[in-house]
Formats: sequence, structure tokens, C-alpha cells
Amino acid sequence: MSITNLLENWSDFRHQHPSEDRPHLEYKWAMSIDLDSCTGCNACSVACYAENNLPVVGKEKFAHGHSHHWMRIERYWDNDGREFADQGAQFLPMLCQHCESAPCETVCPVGATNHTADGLNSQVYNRCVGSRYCNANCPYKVRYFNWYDYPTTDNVWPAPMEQQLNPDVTVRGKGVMEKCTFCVQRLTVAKSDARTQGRLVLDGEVQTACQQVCPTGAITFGNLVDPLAKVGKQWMQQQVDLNKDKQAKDAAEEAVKLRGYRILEELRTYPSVMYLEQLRESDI
Amino acid sequence: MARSQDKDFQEVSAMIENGFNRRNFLKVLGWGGATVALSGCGNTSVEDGREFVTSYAETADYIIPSIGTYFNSTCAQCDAGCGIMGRVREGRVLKLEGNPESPINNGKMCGLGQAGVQAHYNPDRIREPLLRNGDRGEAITWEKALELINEKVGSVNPENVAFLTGVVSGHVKALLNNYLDALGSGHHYVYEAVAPSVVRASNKKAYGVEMPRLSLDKAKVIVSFGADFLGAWVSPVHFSQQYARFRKPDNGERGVLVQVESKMTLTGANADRWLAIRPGTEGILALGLINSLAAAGLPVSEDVAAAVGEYTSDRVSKDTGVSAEHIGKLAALLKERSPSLVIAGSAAEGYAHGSQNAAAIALLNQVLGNVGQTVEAPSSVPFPQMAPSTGNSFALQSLSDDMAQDKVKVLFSYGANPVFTAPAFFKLKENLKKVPFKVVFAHYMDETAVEADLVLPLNSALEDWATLMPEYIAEGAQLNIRQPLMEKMYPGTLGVGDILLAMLKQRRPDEYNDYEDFYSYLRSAMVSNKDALGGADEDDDTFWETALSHGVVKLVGEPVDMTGSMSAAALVVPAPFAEDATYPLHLIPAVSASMRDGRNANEPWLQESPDPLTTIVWDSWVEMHPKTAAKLGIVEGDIVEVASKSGAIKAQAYLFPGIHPDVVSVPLGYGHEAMGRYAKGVGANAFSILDPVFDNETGELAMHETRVKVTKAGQRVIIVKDEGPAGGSQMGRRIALRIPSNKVNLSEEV
Amino acid sequence: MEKDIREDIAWAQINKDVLKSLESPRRIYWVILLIAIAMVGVAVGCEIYQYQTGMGVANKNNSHVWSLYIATFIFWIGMSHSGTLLSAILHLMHADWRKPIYRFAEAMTTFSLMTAGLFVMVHLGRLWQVYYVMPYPNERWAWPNFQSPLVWDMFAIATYLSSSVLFLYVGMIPDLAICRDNIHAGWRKKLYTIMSLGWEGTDRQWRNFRMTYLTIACFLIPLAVSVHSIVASDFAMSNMPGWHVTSFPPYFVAGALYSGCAAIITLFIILRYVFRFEEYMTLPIMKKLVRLTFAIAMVWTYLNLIEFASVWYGHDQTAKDQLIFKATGPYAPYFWAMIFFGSILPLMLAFKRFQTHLPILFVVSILLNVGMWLERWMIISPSFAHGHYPWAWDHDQWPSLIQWGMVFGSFGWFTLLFMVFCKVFPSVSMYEVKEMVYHRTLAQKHKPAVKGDY
Amino acid sequence: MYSFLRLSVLLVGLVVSAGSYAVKAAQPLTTADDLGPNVEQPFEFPHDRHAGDAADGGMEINCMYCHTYARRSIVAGIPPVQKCIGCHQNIESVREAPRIKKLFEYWDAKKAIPWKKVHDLPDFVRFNHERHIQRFVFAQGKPVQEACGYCHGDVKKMTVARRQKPLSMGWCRSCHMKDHRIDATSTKTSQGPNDCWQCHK
Repeated sequence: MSITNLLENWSDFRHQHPSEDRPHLEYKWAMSIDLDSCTGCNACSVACYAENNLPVVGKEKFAHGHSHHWMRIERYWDNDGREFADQGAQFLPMLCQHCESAPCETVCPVGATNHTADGLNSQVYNRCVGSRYCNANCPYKVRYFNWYDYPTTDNVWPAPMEQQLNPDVTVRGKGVMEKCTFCVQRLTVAKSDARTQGRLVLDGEVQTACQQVCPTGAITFGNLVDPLAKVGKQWMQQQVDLNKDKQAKDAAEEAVKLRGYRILEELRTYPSVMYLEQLRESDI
Repeated sequence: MARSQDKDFQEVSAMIENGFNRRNFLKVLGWGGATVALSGCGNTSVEDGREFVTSYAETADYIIPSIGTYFNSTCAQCDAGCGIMGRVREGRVLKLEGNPESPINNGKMCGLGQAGVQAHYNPDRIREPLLRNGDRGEAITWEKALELINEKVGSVNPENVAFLTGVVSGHVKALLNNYLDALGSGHHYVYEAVAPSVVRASNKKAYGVEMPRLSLDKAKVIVSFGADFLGAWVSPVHFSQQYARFRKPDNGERGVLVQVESKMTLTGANADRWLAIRPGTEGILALGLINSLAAAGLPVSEDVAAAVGEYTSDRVSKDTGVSAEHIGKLAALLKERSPSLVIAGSAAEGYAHGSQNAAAIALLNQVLGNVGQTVEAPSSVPFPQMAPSTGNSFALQSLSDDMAQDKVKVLFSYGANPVFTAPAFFKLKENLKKVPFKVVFAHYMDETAVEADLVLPLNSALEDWATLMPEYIAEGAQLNIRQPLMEKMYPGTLGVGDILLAMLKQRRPDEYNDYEDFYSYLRSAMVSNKDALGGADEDDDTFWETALSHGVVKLVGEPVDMTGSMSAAALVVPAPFAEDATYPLHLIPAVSASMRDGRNANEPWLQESPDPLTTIVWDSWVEMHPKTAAKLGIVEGDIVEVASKSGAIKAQAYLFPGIHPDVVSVPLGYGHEAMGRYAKGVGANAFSILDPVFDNETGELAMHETRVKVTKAGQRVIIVKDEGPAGGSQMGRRIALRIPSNKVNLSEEV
Repeated sequence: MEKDIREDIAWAQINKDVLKSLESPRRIYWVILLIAIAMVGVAVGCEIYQYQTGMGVANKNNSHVWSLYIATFIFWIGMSHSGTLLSAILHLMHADWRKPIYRFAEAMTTFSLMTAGLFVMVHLGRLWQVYYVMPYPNERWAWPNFQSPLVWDMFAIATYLSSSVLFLYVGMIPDLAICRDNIHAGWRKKLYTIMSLGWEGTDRQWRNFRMTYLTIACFLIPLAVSVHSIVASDFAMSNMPGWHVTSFPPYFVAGALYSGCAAIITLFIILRYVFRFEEYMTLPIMKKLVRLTFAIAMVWTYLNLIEFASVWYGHDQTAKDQLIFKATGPYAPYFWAMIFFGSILPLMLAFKRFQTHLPILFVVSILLNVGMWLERWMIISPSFAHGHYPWAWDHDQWPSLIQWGMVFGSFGWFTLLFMVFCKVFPSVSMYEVKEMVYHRTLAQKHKPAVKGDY
Repeated sequence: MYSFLRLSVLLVGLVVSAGSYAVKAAQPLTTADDLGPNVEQPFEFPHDRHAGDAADGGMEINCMYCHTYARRSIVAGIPPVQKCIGCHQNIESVREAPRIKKLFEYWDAKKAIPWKKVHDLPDFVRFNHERHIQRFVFAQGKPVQEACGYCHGDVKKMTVARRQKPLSMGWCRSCHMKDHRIDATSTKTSQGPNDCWQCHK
């Protein structure tokens, strides 16, 4: 393409965030995770391995921090000083937050990670050159790098295991960055079918792998633009605004009885994942 | 996804209309000209004429290349019997989802179930029958194998033929029983390494049924004595869904979960209050609660009042280590919020006085009036001959004794891996040597298969035909169907049903010869009973195909009556354990959600999915309380030796605020010496060091009764875990937040 | 006052001395050359292994994705600044003492840039796709992301490299002509003939030459500053705690000049010995050089303190935690080593007795650069080890031998290029040294000789 | 003496020419017929006989009669042997032709014919036939052969299909950046999507 073309479409090469500047028209995929329902059972994580062709790196590489769990369950204790963690643990499913103003996007030298019109934070494997700047700039550290060539030299899918691989998802070779995609392969199918039928994707029509498997239904996923979508209602009810880095309710004098929050919001990343605080009974 | 599901269901029903034969279907879906290519970043340009197009000789309308078709079956990863839905594309299973029509899991699944595909595609599966030749197996044909079995079985007294199996149900069980009848041998030992068998017994006593329905969602308070119902207990996926409703009911009154145990389980980690109790004193606490409830004015019968009279909260608190304050709070909570639910789990039952513990806890349920409210009668099973025969460790013990006395000449083993799961004191390996002919039905060359004389390779659960009945009946009774989701990977494997059928043909040719294979047997068996199976007004094909496409047949049975025969007077709970100078600590063998008894250890996803509480992967560990560790001068990563009277294992130490200081805990399922590349040599086998202590009523192995001493073995390693150097701390950053439940109004939430 | 160089050297003598350096250096030269080649061999081996196996062998991980490569990259970029300082800035300031030594300083600039460039490559996970970073019209219709500081880096370094090569070359033309005229046969003759572009030393040529040289010099100075500012913005633009500090660009530039000067001292001493340049690289010059270094060292220290202070008194608790972690955590020894080598050690240079004591200066100057290298490493590794997200912290990540091998080799690579250069081209600017002598002799005529002049 | 001048002129010339060439080279190759390799197939299927114009002795069969998945799946697919036989068992005239013989051999053996892919995109690309067919044939009402032909070239004039278009990313985008009428009648237009994830998986 010619230089003039580049100049004409200059604004396309710049990300305009958050979506206030350039609202999402048809879709804005978002998620909410209820930490009070989450039991930390790891089902979502394994489902992600199954759906997205994540390599099992083995003990030694795991020890070097080369693990590939796009959906990782973090476990926190807050028994400050007490002998036992007698209010249990705090489990936190951490995945790519698909920030509306993603720090990773602006720094990628080759534009391998971009914001889609649906408000996803896309990662194009075959464009990635592996500078790892995106990971350096990701406050959540949810980007995972292919430190070795897992499909071939590392042979993490010894025959016939490779037959389980999902044909809709690229198997990543060495030297590329990868991360949670909100199961974009499922979204694409749903969208294309809806388009064929001349409508938009309905709420509940498409599920991410983690959402689908979650035994307690802690994960809600859907289209924030769709007024009927449960996820949208949740965000609304919890008064969490996608485009704010400080929510009005937090500024309010008396504590509002709401438990929706976004992690490291103050960094102005405008995440698309809302968490609902874990609850603990005060009478016992 | 949901959409293509519908689409595929339409197509499946289309398939039903033209009475499409299942095995044709498999052939159609079969490889055809399709080649499975590893798509990667390698091929970066347009390359023509290298790969093949997916092409078929014949096909069905509902098969569209690149669009997944979904077929229902039943999970085989544990015995809960969840319904699964396999995504099939270009002739291969890609992923398992939950079957929305199964009342057990309603479309949900656990990580363990997800890994089912790795059991199916596992590179270490056995591919043809192996006959022992010296210390190695040589491949033989099925004809030869079956002939050998026929001859061996024929040559011995039927009394000396024994079957050792895991839980069996459905038509496989029927065939098995028929075979035993045909032989005239009654020796069917059903063995479960990890099972709530003591609780079953005491439930039988207290409620008249082994497995009552527990309605977590109806309870306002749940007090669980070490029942890990969210992780590994009975039917975790079902309970997890109920748990979600229990936590967030429509009226917004969030249920309260109190977990009482000595080692924190996944369920404990989700409790509002986790009470570290001195091991074995669960019963005492239960009685203490009854006492303080009575004191608080809850009406209790005379004998009960008498039985619990001496359990004042001071004494109970002294015995159990649970503070009087918490006992008071808990009693108050139970009194004001009804109905509640009290569950006795493996932690309570795992002692010599496990039955008493369980009984005391059951009594608490009765006193609270939960029976009939949250502890409900399950539906009866119309076909008792297909109802699951549940197992226990007592069975293995008696088998082991029989073998020791040369009472067993031919042994069949299926669905169990006793050589791995039996404690060392069983001397199972030695006793097995006394059995002249051992036949093992196996997927892998596991520890038991290695000992066998003849190894029969089984189909994976995704290639196999079967019907199953879950032990825990969620709603109405149901018959789960297991059907192949794709062509067999290896021609050399057979389904257990086919093998049994073949063996039956040897015994009762006239009855069984007209069944070509297990499929045809199953089909005719089902179709002939279709009236009872709710297909009265359908023709055979429709009924059959409908059943297959749903993956589960709902049965009509009326609730059984729950009349307990338990007297509080007879109830005695012993005083807490005395100190033991040489073996000061209690060993709790932990059952983890993904490893269970170790049967799935060769599935890499499970090895790499971190243990929820410790986040450790690819190894076993010794959990201990920081205080204990400090006393022994142990720090995280020290390799420690855990020694009991019956043996010792070495593992890495992990310091953990969720365990009683008198207790160390080692997860089960690790430490395989065989089985496959992912399981072998990973961690240590905690089964092996269990002490020979048994429940004094049921004779079950008392899993939690082992006393151990822990000593540093010298080296120190860096534990391989997901948790970083910050440990479980958030370093004051707002990451995972928690607030008191009275601060929010759940009823307003979406 | 003492002179920078003796002024009674005949011009012919100057030619002779310098040209000698092209023929017969001391034997030590060859030893150095061999060692350098061996070191490069190590690096090449490491790179091949890493290329085949994947970045994993460098032992970085998912929360700690950068390490020595980037640190050393910054180090070499920094190195390159001193050349510009001496040849361009001091040129504009008419600081004559620079004349005998600016040539090799410039060569240093060029070669350290070449070394730095390699590290960008080595760092990439998919080296074979590196051309994606360059904006050229392609069949993919895809452009690099012009927002990314890495792309700016690419531009900045490319520009800086090309212009400093040009500067070096243009500055050499008259000398190349001299070489051409004094060598009678062989490939060198051809080389110099071509490269001297038919220089005849006519007035017109001198006028054009002066003008060109001056222009490039003026062009080069802002460039040099911008380059390291851009490198600094790789960090300042990121949201890593402790990185997004506005003082980073000047801080980086100061650090660059600092390490550069230190490196010049080192090479000064080596060349002086290896090529017998005692006559030209004299102690008075060294004294000035050392004082300059000292001044810059103090500037750097100041900026360093500013950075710490702004974090310490700022509101960014995360950044503060990280500073504490640097000073107390597993990286503390290196952190304090950096403070010592970078800020305490240079105080020695304030003392006259050390300013001309070559052996000590040699050691010190190397230690200063060790300090500066540590500084770069302390910017990278501790930050990654202790970022925003505690769960992903990673305190015991340690660079693998592969990384160390690559860093080690880079010094060999630099030395190799540099030594070859000095053997092939005059590393002392003959015509400018002549000017020095010339000025002096003019001065003689007009004013009576001051006592102690000779 | 003017060597400086000469040199600079030379350099400038080089740069300019190189640059202009690059720009030219990067223009989309929509029209270029850079034929892909001849792909060896089990037997030569004559597209021209089946799909060609009646004038040239073709039967003008609709592409989607055989490549039936194109409108409902991301792949166009190859018909099962079943389908070929469906017609050919009633066509006696060519029954003995070698290719038809071969066809029936496969059929009798109930074996799938191992056709090779002729348009094989890289593994990380997700081209969706359904969307394009729905958009251009059903919505915009383009003739099928034109719609398919845009990427597959003039198949109805080939025997064994052979790649004619570059199928490079720039080539795809050259079309995605054009304005296409959203249906047969209206003048409203829309462009192809520009998200990486529309085509990259």
C-alpha cells in the first residue's frame, strides 16, 4: 500500500480508547466473575487448555515460569497474624482483561496486538516478532510467551495426542506471545451465523470455554452493548462504568452496597472484566 | 457454540428420522481422506497441493466439514456419572462439554472430566492383548486370549475364580453377574480405594438409605465435617451447582458454610468459617453442638439429651481445640437458621471410631430436624440388577486374605489398580504372586497390569458402549448411556462389555451367541425394556436413537422411605487420641479434586493444573502448619521423610495456614511406579504408608488413623508451584477483595 | 601551563608516527585480536543454540521477559555517545585537546552502535521476522505500529548509526589522502585511493570540507541526545512501576556520556601503549579527559538521586515498594555495587595524583563501566521481578549462561571491530594534530616565550 | 574535483529508484494471473465440462451444486463420491471413459477420493466461504461463478483447478477496502472487516 494510503488512514493506526471516543456499535464483549461463587476448582483452567491448544510444559519448565495457563487461578490468604486461614482462601481467576485502553497494544512494534471493533484485545500470532514488550507493559502479567517450540522439538503432543488439538485455533510455534482470546473462535462462528440470519448474536448464544464449564456459574460473558445481556445488566447494577477509571460509587460518601470492581483500575487500563467481591458471613 | 449445538441436535434428530445406524455413522465420521495436520506458525505462505481435502465416499446431511457435531455420552473420569457432550469434527473428538440434559451436572463439568480426552488420546494406552512371557508381555490375538481364559477358568473350581472390580453398574454389571452365575462363583469383590463407605453404613443406620439426597440449595447453614463436596466427594459437580444456589438464592439470603476439619479441603477454603479441629474429635463436637442446642432451648428427646449431657462446651472445646466461642456461635446459627444441613465426610469417617463419628453427626442432623428437609429420600431404582454396586477397602482386604490362603486360582481385575492403592501392609503384591492366572482389563500398563499374566486392553470411555447408573441419585433415577464418539483408535482394543459377552458365550452359548457384539446386546436389552424406560409409545429405532441422542434415560421410581434405626443411647464417642511420643503427628492422606485415587495420573492436564490450595504441580508434598514446621526446624522446600509404623515416604514440605498443628497431609494419587510417561515417578505414594487400623464397625480401613513422625531428609528444593515469592499475599494492592456479607444485598443483584 | 602535546614535532614526524600505527603495532595487538575473536565465537555459539531451541534457554519467564540483552543494549547505546561528545560538541567549543583522541572516540561510537544493534536482534523471539519492524511497502499491506517506542528506537538507531559513520568517514578524508600518498602499493593503496575521493587539499576542497564537517557535527549533537532519550522512553512510556519517570531521558543521556567517557579513558590507555602514541595521547590530555569524566559522573549521580527522590516522595506506592526491593531484595548487592562504582568511586578522579596515574585510571575506568552496566541491569531485572502484580512476582530469576555468554561476546565483537579499524585507518587525526602544532608555532612568533614553555 | 557532487547525485538516484520500485511492487496484484503449481490429483476432474458455458460444451452446473458446503461452512468442501455417482450412474454415454471408470472403482471400494487442496491458505488464516457467499451471492446477488471466480479464477475454463490469484494478505485487503453494495438494489455500500481477528486465528 502506498504512503498516501498510510497517511489517509492514519487514525486507523492509532488506538482511540476508551470506547467513549469511538463507541462499539454492535458488540463489546465483556465478562464478570463472581468471586463469591468461584470455588477455585480449576475446571475453567483445564477447559481453556482443551479449547485453546495450550501446551503442557512439564515440571522443569513450569519451575522456570514458562507455564501457559491463560486462565490461572490465584489463591490468596488474608489470615493476617491469625493462626489459621479460618475464613478460607480467596480464589481469583485471572485472565486477559481485554482492556479498552490496553497498555500492551500501544507498545507492540509490529502491531501484532490490536483492539478489535468488538472491544477484544487481539493477538495475531504470525505477526508477532517476540519483542515481549507487550508482556513487559501488562500490569496483570496475563500474556504468555512461547519460550520453546512446543509442537515440534518439544513434542508436547506426542501422537496421537495431537488429534485433540482444536483446528479453529492456531498451534503456536516458538517465539510468539499468546494470551486469552475470550474464545474468539467461538465468537467468530456465532457472529457469522447471526450475520447470515441477519441479526446480532443473542445473549447466551455464545459461551467461552471457561464460562461453559464453570460448575457454579461464577463466570458471566456477553455483549455489553446488548441491553438484554446479563453481563451488561450486572455491570449496570454494580455501577461499574467501562469508561471510567474511578467509579462514582467509590467516591460516594457512605459505602454503597455493591461489590463490583475491576482490578488495577487506577492504571487506566479500562478492563473488560468485572469481578464481584467475595463475601464472608459476619455472624460466625 | 450454543447455536451449532442446536443445529447439531436438529441434525441428530434428522439422523434419527432416517434411522441412521450408529456404526455407519462412525464409519462416515471416520478418517475418510482427512489428514490431521498440526496447524502452526510454521506454514506462513500459501502452499497448494500438500494437504488433503476432507472427503468422504458417503456422508450424512448433518456432517459438514469444519462444523462440530455434538454427541452425548457419560464421563468415566470418576464414578459420579456426569453426562458429557463430545464435540466431534472430521471424525475425531476435540473437546468434552457437559450434557445439559443430565440432571447430575446440567451441562457443567469439572477439570477432571475435561481431561477425559487425554485418557482417550493417551500415547501410553495398551493397544493389543499381552500375555506374560517371563517378565515381559508379548502381543497375542483376542481369539488366543479368550481361549486361554476359557481354558484356565474351565480348569479350576469355580469357587477359586474371583472378580475384582471398581464400581460397576448398568448392563456391564448385569453381564458380569450373569458370568459369575454361569460359573457358579460368588466371588465379586468391589473395591474403591477412596470411598465414603463408613458414611454409607451409618447413613443406612440413621436414614435407612446409603446415599440420601443432600439438598444443599435448600439449606441456610451447612456444617460439613470434612466433606469435600466441592472438590472430590461423591458428586462434586452436582454439589457445586447446588452450592452456587445455596450461596446466592433468589431471596438473597446467602447460605453460611462452616467447615470442620483438620486439613483444609477445597470446600474448607470456601467456608465462611473454617474450624481446625483436633483429628478424630468430630463426633465429640457434633454431640457438643447438640448439647448446646438443647441448652439453647432446641427440643431434643430424653435419650438424646442424656447421651449428650456430659458434652459441655468447655469440655468439647478442650477436646476438639475448637474455641467455646465458636461452638456457641455455631449453635446459635444452627438454631436460628433452619433448615440446615450437616454432612459427615471422609475426615470424620476415617478413624477407628469413624462409625461413631458419623453416627453422632447424623444424630445432629436429626436433632436439627433436617431429615426430610435437606436430607431427602432418593428415588428407588427400577432395575436393581443394574444399580451400582459400590465398593470399599474391606473387599480388597478379604480378597487379599483369600489369595494369601491360595483360595484364588483365577483372578480378573477391572476398573481398579489395587497394587497401587493398597497400603503396604496388605502385602498385596506377594499375595497376587500366589494366584496362578491373573487377568487384568486395563487402559495402561499400571502397577496391577504389570503383575498380570494376561492384560486385556480396553476401549477408552470415548470409544465404548455401556450403560451406567450413578450411585448418588441427583433427581429421579437415571440410566446414563456411554456411546462411542469416534472410531476406535486401535483395532486391538475391546470394550469391557464385549469381553464379558465373549466370555459368557463360552459359558452360555445358547443364550448369548445370537448377539453379534455388546452393542447389539445392549440395544436389544434396552429396546426390549423400552416400556419401563419411558419409550412405550415409540418404535424401537426411535426409542433407541432418542436415548442415544439424549445420552441419558430418565427412570421413574418412587422415593424410598427413610426410617432410621439408630438409638442415641447406644452412641459412644471415644475421648481424643492420646499423645504418641514416637509418632507425634497424624497423617491425613488428602484426596485432591484432580488426582483422586491416582487413576487419572497419566493425564498431563491434571498434572499441570495446580493444586487449588498449594498451587503445586507435578509432584506430591507434605502440608504442615508453620508452627509445626518451626518446631521441627523445617522450611518450605525441605525434603522431609514421613515415617509411620508401616513405612516411610519422602516429599517436599509445604507450609500452610489451613492445617491443624498436630497434622501433616500428603495428597493421594501420586507416586506411580508404572502407568505411563506422565504419571511414572511423579511424587510419592501416600497409600503405601497407611497403618493397619480399621473402623471398628464396618472393618473399613481407617484412612486418617495413621500416626507419623516427620524428619528432615537433608536436601532442599525449590517447590514447583504457580504461587510467586509473594506467597498468598496481595501486598496491600486491591486484587482479590472480600467484604462481610451483611454489607451487600444479594437480592438486588442480577 | 603545560601543553597538550609537544609543539616542536615536525609535520612529517606526525605522518610518520601515525602511519607507523598502520604497519607495526606491538605484539600485544595480535593477542588482543585473537582473544576478541574467541569471545565472538562464544557469542555466536550461544546465539545459534538459542535460535534453534527458543528463547527459553536464556532463562527468562512470563513475568520477567526482558533481561541482560536489553540491559546490555542500553549499555552499548550509551557507550556510543562519548564519540559524539568529543568530536562534535568539543569541536564546536574549539577545545583543541580533543584533536588527538576524537578519531578513535568516533570509531567507538560507530562500533558500539553496531554492537547495540545486534542485541535488539538477539532479543527477538522470532529473529527471522525482524523485517516486520521496518516500515516498507509490502504485499501484506501492513505497517509497523508507529506508536511503539521500539519502532522509534529502530529509526533513531539507524539514523544515528548512518550519520555517525558518515561523520567518521568525512572527518578522515584528508588523512586518507595522506595515507594514499605515503603508501606505494597493495590493497591499502587502492582502498585509500578510492576512499579519499580524489582529495588534493586545494583551498576549495578545504572550504567545502570544513563546511560539511561542521554541518554534520551540528546535526549529530541533537541526534545523539534524542537517541538515548528515545531509548529511555522505551521505559518511561511503559507503566512498569519505577520506569515511568519523566527524568529518565536526561538520566539516560548523562549515564551514556558517563560510560562513554570512562570507555574512552580505557581505550586511550590501550591505544597509547599498543600503537606507541605516547607523543600524542599525552598525560595533559588525559588529565582533561578525567576531569570531564568526573564532572559527568557527578551529574549522573545527581540525576540518580533525583530519580530516587521523586519515587520516594511521590505517591506511587508500587514504585516505592520496588525501590525498597531493589535496595534490600536479592538484587541489593548489585544495586549497591552500582551506587559504589557509579557515584563513590569516581570521587577518586578529583585527586590530581590519580588523574595521570595510568594503571589506576585503567582499572577505575573499567570499574566505572561495570557500574554503568549494573545500572542498566538494575533498571531491567528488579523492575520485572517486582512489578504491579504480586502473584506474578519472580525474585529468583537468574540469567542463564547463554545470556552471559552473549554479553561477554559482545565485548569481543566490539574490540574486534575497533582493533581492526585502528590497524587499517589512522586512529589519530593527523591533519588536526598538525593544526595544534601549527597554532602553537604561530603563537611563538607573536608573544615572548613564557618561562617553562618547553 | 567534483567527486563530492558525483557521489551525491549517484546516491540520490539510487535511493529514488529503489523507493519507487518498492512502492510499485507493493500495489495489490488483483489482476495478476500468477498461476499456482499444477496439483497432481487422483484423476483429472474436468471443471470445464461440468461448469463451463454451454457454448464451449460445458453444462453450466452451479459451483455450489457440488461444493455444497460453501454457503454454510467456512470450507467449500469436496462432494462425497456418492454425489458424483448420483448423476453418473445414469449417464451411460461416458460410462466407459477412463476417468469415470476410476471414479466407479473408488465407489465400488467405498473409498473416499484423496483430493489435494488447491487453494491452501496458511494455517493461521481463517477464510470463511459461508460469509463471502452469503454476502455476495445471496445478499448482493452476484452470479455464483463471478463471486467464486474472484478468488478461484476462471475455474470453468480449467480441467483440474489451479490457483490463479495470489491470495496474499495485501490482495485480500485490496478487496476488503473496496466499497461493496450491501444488496442487489440499494446504493448503500459497506467494506470488508479490517480486524486482524476476522481472518487470523
